[in-house]
Amino acid sequence: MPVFVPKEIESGETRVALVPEAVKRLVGLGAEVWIEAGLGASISISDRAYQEAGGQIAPDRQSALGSSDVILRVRKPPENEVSTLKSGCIHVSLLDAFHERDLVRALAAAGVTAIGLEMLPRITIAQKMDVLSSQASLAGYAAVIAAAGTIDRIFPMMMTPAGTLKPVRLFVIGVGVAGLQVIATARRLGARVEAFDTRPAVEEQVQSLGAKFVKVDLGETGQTAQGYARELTPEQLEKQREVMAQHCAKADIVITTAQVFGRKAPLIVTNPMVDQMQPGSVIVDMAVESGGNVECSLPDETVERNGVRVLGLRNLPGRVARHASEMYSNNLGSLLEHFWDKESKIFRIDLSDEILKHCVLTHDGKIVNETIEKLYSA
Amino acid sequence: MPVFVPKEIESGETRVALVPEAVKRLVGLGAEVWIEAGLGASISISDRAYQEAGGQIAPDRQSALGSSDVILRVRKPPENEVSTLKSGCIHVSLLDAFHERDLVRALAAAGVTAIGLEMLPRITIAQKMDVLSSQASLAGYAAVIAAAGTIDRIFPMMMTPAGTLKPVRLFVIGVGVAGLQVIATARRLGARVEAFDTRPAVEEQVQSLGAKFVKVDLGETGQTAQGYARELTPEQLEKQREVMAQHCAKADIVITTAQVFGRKAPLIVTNPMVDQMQPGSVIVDMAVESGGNVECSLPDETVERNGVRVLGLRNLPGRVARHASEMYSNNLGSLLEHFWDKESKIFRIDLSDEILKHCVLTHDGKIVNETIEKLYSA
Amino acid sequence: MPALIDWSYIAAAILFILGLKLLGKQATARKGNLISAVGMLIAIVATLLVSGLHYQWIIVGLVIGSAIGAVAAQRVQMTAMPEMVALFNGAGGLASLLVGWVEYHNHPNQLLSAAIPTFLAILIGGVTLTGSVLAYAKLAEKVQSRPVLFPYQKMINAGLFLLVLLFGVIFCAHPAGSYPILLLLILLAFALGVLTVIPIGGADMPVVIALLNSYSGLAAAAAGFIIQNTVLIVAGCLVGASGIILTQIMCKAMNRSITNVLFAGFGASTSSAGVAVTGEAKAITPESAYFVLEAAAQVVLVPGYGMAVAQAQHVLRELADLLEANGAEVRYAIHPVAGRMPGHMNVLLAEADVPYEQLVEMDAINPTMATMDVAIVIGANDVVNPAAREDPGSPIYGMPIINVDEAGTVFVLKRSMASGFAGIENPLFFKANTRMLFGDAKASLQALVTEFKSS
Amino acid sequence: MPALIDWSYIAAAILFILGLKLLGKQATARKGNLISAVGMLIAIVATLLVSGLHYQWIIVGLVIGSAIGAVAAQRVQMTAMPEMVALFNGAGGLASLLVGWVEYHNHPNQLLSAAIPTFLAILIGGVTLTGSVLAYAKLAEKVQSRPVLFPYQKMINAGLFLLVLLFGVIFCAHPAGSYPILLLLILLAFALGVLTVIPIGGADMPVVIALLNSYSGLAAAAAGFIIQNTVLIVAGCLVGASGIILTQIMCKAMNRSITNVLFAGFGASTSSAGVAVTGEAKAITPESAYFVLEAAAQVVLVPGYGMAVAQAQHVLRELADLLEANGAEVRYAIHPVAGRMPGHMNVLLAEADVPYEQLVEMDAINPTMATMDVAIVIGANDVVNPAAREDPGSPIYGMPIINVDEAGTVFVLKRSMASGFAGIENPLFFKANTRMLFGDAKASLQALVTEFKSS
Amino acid sequence: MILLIFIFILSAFLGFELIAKVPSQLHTPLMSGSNAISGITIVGALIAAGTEGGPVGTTLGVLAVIFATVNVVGGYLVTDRMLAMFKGKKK
Amino acid sequence: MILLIFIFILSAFLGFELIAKVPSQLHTPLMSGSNAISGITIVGALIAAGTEGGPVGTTLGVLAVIFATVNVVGGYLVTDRMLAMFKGKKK
Ligand SMILES: NC(=O)c1ccc[n+]([C@@H]2O[C@H](COP(=O)([O-])OP(=O)(O)OC[C@H]3O[C@@H](n4cnc5c(N)ncnc54)[C@H](OP(=O)(O)O)[C@@H]3O)[C@@H](O)[C@H]2O)c1
Ligand SMILES: NC(=O)c1ccc[n+]([C@@H]2O[C@H](COP(=O)([O-])OP(=O)(O)OC[C@H]3O[C@@H](n4cnc5c(N)ncnc54)[C@H](OP(=O)(O)O)[C@@H]3O)[C@@H](O)[C@H]2O)c1
Ligand SMILES: NC(=O)c1ccc[n+]([C@@H]2O[C@H](COP(=O)([O-])OP(=O)(O)OC[C@H]3O[C@@H](n4cnc5c(N)ncnc54)[C@H](O)[C@@H]3O)[C@@H](O)[C@H]2O)c1
Ligand SMILES: NC(=O)c1ccc[n+]([C@@H]2O[C@H](COP(=O)([O-])OP(=O)(O)OC[C@H]3O[C@@H](n4cnc5c(N)ncnc54)[C@H](O)[C@@H]3O)[C@@H](O)[C@H]2O)c1
Repeated sequence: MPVFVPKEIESGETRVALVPEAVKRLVGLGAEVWIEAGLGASISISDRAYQEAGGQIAPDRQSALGSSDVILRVRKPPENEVSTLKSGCIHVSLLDAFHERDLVRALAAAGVTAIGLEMLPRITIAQKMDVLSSQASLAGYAAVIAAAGTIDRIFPMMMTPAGTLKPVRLFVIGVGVAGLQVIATARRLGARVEAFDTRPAVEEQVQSLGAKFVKVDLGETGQTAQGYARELTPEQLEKQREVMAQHCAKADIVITTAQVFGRKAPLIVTNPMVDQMQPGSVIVDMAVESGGNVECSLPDETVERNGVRVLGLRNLPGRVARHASEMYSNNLGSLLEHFWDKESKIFRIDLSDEILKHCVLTHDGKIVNETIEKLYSA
Repeated sequence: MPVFVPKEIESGETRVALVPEAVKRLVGLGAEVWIEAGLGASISISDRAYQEAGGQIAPDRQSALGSSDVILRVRKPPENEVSTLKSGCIHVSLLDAFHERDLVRALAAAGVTAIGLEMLPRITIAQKMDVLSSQASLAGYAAVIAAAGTIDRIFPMMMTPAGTLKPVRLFVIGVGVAGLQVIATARRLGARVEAFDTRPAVEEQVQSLGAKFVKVDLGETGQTAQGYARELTPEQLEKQREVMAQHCAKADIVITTAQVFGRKAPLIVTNPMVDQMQPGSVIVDMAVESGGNVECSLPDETVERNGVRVLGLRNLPGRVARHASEMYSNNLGSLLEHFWDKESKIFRIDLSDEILKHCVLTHDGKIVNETIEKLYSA
Repeated sequence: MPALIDWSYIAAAILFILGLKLLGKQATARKGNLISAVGMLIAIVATLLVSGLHYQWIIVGLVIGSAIGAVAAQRVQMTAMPEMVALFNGAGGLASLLVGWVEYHNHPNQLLSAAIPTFLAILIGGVTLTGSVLAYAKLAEKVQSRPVLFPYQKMINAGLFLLVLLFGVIFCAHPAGSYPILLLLILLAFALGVLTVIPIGGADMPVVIALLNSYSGLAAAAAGFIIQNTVLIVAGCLVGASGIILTQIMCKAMNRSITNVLFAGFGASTSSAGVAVTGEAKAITPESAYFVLEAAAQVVLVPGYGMAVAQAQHVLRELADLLEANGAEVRYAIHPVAGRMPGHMNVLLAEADVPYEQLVEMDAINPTMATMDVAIVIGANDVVNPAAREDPGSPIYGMPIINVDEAGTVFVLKRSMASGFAGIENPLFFKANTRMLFGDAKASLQALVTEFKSS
Repeated sequence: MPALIDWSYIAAAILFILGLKLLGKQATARKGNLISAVGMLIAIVATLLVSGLHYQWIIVGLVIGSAIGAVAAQRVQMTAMPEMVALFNGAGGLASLLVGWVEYHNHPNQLLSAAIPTFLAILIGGVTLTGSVLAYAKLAEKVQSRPVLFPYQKMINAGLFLLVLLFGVIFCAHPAGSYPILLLLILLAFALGVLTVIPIGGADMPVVIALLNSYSGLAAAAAGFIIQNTVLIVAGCLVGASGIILTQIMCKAMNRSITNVLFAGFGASTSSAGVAVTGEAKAITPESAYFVLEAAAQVVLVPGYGMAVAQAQHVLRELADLLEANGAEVRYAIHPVAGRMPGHMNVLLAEADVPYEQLVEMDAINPTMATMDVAIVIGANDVVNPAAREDPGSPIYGMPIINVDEAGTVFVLKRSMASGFAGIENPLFFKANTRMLFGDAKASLQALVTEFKSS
Repeated sequence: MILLIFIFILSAFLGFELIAKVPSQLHTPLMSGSNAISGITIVGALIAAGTEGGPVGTTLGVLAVIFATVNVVGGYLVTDRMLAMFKGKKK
Repeated sequence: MILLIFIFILSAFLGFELIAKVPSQLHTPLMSGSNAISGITIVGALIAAGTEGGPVGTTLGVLAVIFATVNVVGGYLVTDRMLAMFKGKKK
């Protein structure tokens, strides 16, 4: 069952779907692994290293795409490559199924079994395959490092002969996996950290990292069975902004990570809120890719407003591409291993499985995921 | 006694010699403080803030330079401004006296009392004025943040469902004030840190921050009465490089800070040493301004060699300009206060004073600093 | 002369007290033993000054006894020390019995105040003798060391004991004519000693010896009452009391109660069945947990989300340091999904400055788990849930966990029996080798630390 | 009946022992007092059963005494407790003296074994009486509380003591004809009590009272020997021994030695001079330091480079937590140049997770320094060197320092008398209120922590 | 006699062992409580007062009883008051 | 008699107080050391053996001395050996 890993072609993507250690693991399972030449270049890994791990260099991308049973990559396939794929093959990647309707339909039409990794259920047993978690965690770290590189202050408190430097105040809005890592990293560097989230369970988690939770009484908020946040009503959001404004005004750095699964990210930090902040402050909008939590943020740009620099960083995990790739490929390895049939040496698709039920989007020419099915047909 | 603070004109200099709090302090001493309009722009401080602190906006730079008794700035004055200065005025800044012979001679000729802050003695009582210390400390922090922003890994160890990420290995060469802060910051972020210095006293200091000291038997090394390192003999340097090579090859990040007071920085990391390092690693050469510890480093450029990125960062404190300016101006404030004559409200120059003896370079038309005198006339 | 003897006895008693005190501390133990030996010498010499003694037989006895004792003490293997102590202890018990016997033999017309101690010296001395000898035999594997059980055992023992009491009362009431009863009592005491020790397993023998040691002290004290000798009473009673405390301490170190040791044999059939008990979770106090930890050589610490919630990382580190100072090897086993974000445990342990070298991955620790004396689970739950291994119906079935249940003893530090993130029951809490240390993890760890510090 | 009395005495003694044990712990102290009171009641009732007593006078005495005691105990202000205890103690001493006297009066023809305790009861009882009353007066400021000194004081006291001994020997040799000597001895004892307490200052009175309390116990024990009464001996001796220990503990809490307290008055002229002593630095043990810290309400911690070298930040944090748990307010005072790089202390204390709120800058702590009970200097040297303030010739003259020397007591934790970075001598080490705790800072702090934990 | 000395010595050891580390707030109550115990001399006083011994003997005896009773009653009550205060403070 | 009981009780308290927390390595030596002390019954044995009491009495007495001596001599020596071993290990 040939497995093929093409190079990422989306611009700015530095991550790699499979590192040599994971190749070795798959080969150990009995898979035949092909990679596109130069796959690891962006993280300084040579083709040689892949070969030593048991991989083979595909002579040419197109034919490899067309002849492999399993395709692994980070980003969604370009639509023009879908037709190249072998019917019945399994395609594993992030897909952004909620928005990429045409792509998903095309995959279904091509008879591809498309697994959208963002749809993996957030349950304990699936955590080892959970790329959203692993990448979000690194993104949180990278966001703090980016903020530290941008702001004109140092994070920790210092009492020195040249006066006492006050520690940076950092405010985190939205504390999922990424937000938690933001807190951890900023606290390590010595910042004073406050954080807010709409899900009540988060308060304890924030405190478990030694930061302060900002309490806002928004009425009923809650979370889904998967642990995702529910969308707020417009009134709730208004109320939230009011409180956020005060905390942003006091903060030197604001990092936003708020997301609602399957929807546009909520707009939390409005322009007037930015105008109330101290000049010289920094905002990092980690949700910029899915619509942005900050009104004035732009993807991959640093916007300056009222002396406040607003970083709209896409692909934060790509900034620590080496570790991000390692984690991503470990997740893929675990996924394949979990559903690997040792006898027949194939990846077995069982749509009644708790995990596959959620993340297999298309199979046998149909869109098989209920949520997506309903969304598209609505 | 009018004190004037001109804007920095050297390109890339974001620091400011005096922040409003320090203006207040000087005004409190009875000084009259003038600033150039827009002085604080680079650190988001308005002229208004200076005025509220008791400062006055000078109508025009040239005339203010010509009429003030004390001039405070960060960088050395451009030679063309020396002639503008009032004879007998006191000019306080970093001067780089060891190399700027023409400038120092010009200052002497102009009858300026020039204080070179880099010449301040490293004694306990002078620490509050010691800008080298305060700026080096911030530089150390900034170097680590820059390295963290460049390398494609995260610093800390993480045991996650997507595998265990190994902590970054960081090797520090030269552990003065900056090197110590490098260690502290990197350890905070979770790196494994090793460090080396030629001065034996440093071993204990490195361990006092929880890092590992690399021992090399170089024979007699020692330090000056001021605590500075002595220059190594060529044989010693060769021996040092040998050991450094091994540790660099194991490291993910190398940060060099080695300096010898009054001389070119020692060349420690040669090109073959870089070639032995892992692709993807990062080197920060903090000594790039004074000649560089790394053979291939270039000021303000990122050189890539064998997949290793070499950052030659000038003006690292300028990356945290706000805090750097605060510290710098606190240092200046302490200096002025220390020698301030409360009755006559003037800055009293007493060349027999232990501190002034070292840092006053020119006075009454002559070069008065012994070391510099000897150096120039040799 | 009598005054000198009395003062010597006082001096001997003081030396015993000091010796015992010093024996309880590592640094001074040897000195303590020496001091108590000097006390003994003084007591012996003083006794020899008692007027009217015939020395010839005394000397014969002393020489023979010394020779046997010295040779035995020199010859014995280091590993066989406890057996040896048991034998010596038996000898002491026998001596007390004989003293009681001789006194009765020489003055059968005793007062009640002599008859009662005579009865006690013979009873306790006899039990000590046979009990100790049997303990020796079990330890040395001269007889099978497994608990020996037979039908109606409990009733037979109780009956025997009542019988002893009955004859005791008769004897005390009319000592003068009761020589046969005395002899009978000796035999009954022997039987009682055998019967009480026989159902106890070899592993519990050290505790039994400590208890018998306490008995032999009491027998000596009883002998002291017969001959109205203070130093005998003081020394015997000191040993009796400190022996009981020591027995308790040793029980706790084995995580057993004393009744558990003494009557475990009777329940042996139940616990040998080996079926996983799903019954009640067993709680433990920090004090008892301390005694177990104090004796552990391999300890693994398994932190989870509860450690983070309690912010217990610093105290945990402190406990680990104390365990290491106490000679144990300590590792932190980190489950990849412990906590609520990737690397949650790493962040916190790094904050507490735990060296990276002590962190061990799940896959590395699991194969060695069976060699761990104690696993301490600090606010972890799902990541140590054996249902993942054992119960195919569990939602986490198949997830690798840290197999703490394979360690000798497991302490689980959490606040209640509540479930963790996955919301499922944890059979670990009900396993036979698991003890729950309820309470906030930080407070519980602090309590353990305090126990260590105050020792 | 006599048997009942004896057994009651045994019960009373047991209750006293238990009561005393419980009194030493916060949680059980009140219960302990109650238990010991029950013991007392039993002892009194048992004594009343002694056959042949005439009750009429006894009852009069009991009623009057109870009334006085009860009223005094109810009326006294909370703040005047120690004075009251002193008076009660004096009453106890007087009672023992009287018991001795009565016994002698009724049976002047005593044996040596009664004469010696009679002498001791009278001597100790008398000293206790006048000493306690004087202590009361000093505390209540009825007389001046300053040490009273006069020429040849030491010699006079010694002479008086010798005289007492001499008369004591004469009395014991021939008790029968020595009634006048007995009366003389009473007077001499009174004088001795006054003279020993008079040179001691008011601030040391609590220690003196504790010591006199121990004495009154011994007097009671002596009375017990006269009338051959066990419970008197046991209770009296318990009080005597525990009182001595308590006296020592209290001395340590005041950072004084007991000889220092008792003979300080004699040296008072020296220490009142107030000149900075440049003599020897005084070392202190962790145990003694513990007693001072335990009683401190305001503590400031001053870390320096030595803390970094020793990597003692975690233990320091631990000690701070313990101090806070003990009710003290704790702050870390950070000198800007402490350590070897800017912010050195911040980095390390942050590593130990010390909250930013507890860090205080030099300028903020200095004005409050005089209100600090204890300043602990952890491996700092230059930054606490008063030469910067006092000695214009010093190379660091004019540098602001943390003025720890203004705190009540200063503990300096370092390994030796070596100088710091600036290479200059530190007069702080020689100040009267400074104590050096020598050794690696981590080890020293650990020792302090251990002391706290084991309390 | 020798037995009494024995008892004395054992009591002394016990006294030393019983008081180890006492928190400083308990110093005064403990002193006061053990002072009350030292009022045990009342036992001697009772016997002295109850035994026939002429007017002087009886007078001295009664005085002994009075003072000893003051010590006992006052001592226990004062100690209890102090300790009660601690309890109150804690809450 | 009552005095002896008093002594007995005081000793019991003292015994309880003396042994608080003992490190587990000392359990066996402490047991062994206190076992040696319980050999104090030798005092009784000596008296029994030295008193005239006919052949039976003397025989029993001598046996008592022998066993008690075994306990004392063996006990102290074994304890010392154990404790010496700890010392050695530490270094
Ligand atoms: N690592 C990740 O990235 C991540 C992210 C999201 C979810 N998760 C999930 O989180 C779980 C992690 O497992 P886990 O074993 O670490 O935690 P867990 O299964 O959630 O259990 C934590 C336990 O800690 C106890 N606890 C809470 N506060 C405590 C306190 N103050 N003192 C003492 N005990 C306390 C709770 O019991 P009491 O209430 O009885 O005290 C609880 O049972 C897994 O199911 C994992 O899938 C992990
Ligand atoms: N902060 C900065 O940026 C900086 C930079 C360079 C120099 N300095 C200078 O460094 C000094 C700092 O003052 P400081 O008071 O912090 O330190 P210090 O004056 O250097 O004194 C440190 C003291 O710590 C003791 N010590 C060392 N190791 C120890 C250990 N393991 N355990 C216990 N004690 C230990 C040493 O005494 P023993 O040997 O007797 O133990 C020494 O006297 C100032 O003079 C300052 O000017 C500061
Ligand atoms: N069981 C598992 O194995 C597992 C694994 C990973 C994550 N999870 C859980 O899944 C959940 C989602 O994590 P995620 O990081 O993917 O979330 P996410 O990226 O979807 O959202 C980020 C955060 O934004 C918050 N948010 C939404 N609207 C907001 C608003 N208006 N204001 C402020 N905050 C807002 C959400 O509550 C969430 O915490 C978390 O609870 C996490 O613990 C579970
Ligand atoms: N007393 C004070 O108040 C005070 C204040 C600040 C600094 N100081 C002391 O001054 C000294 C100099 O500090 P700095 O940071 O300005 O030094 P620096 O910038 O001159 O040099 C940086 C480091 O490079 C090291 N170095 C030189 N040659 C080297 C080589 N070949 N290999 C490796 N390392 C080499 C030096 O030893 C030094 O530690 C330090 O000892 C510091 O403690 C004292």
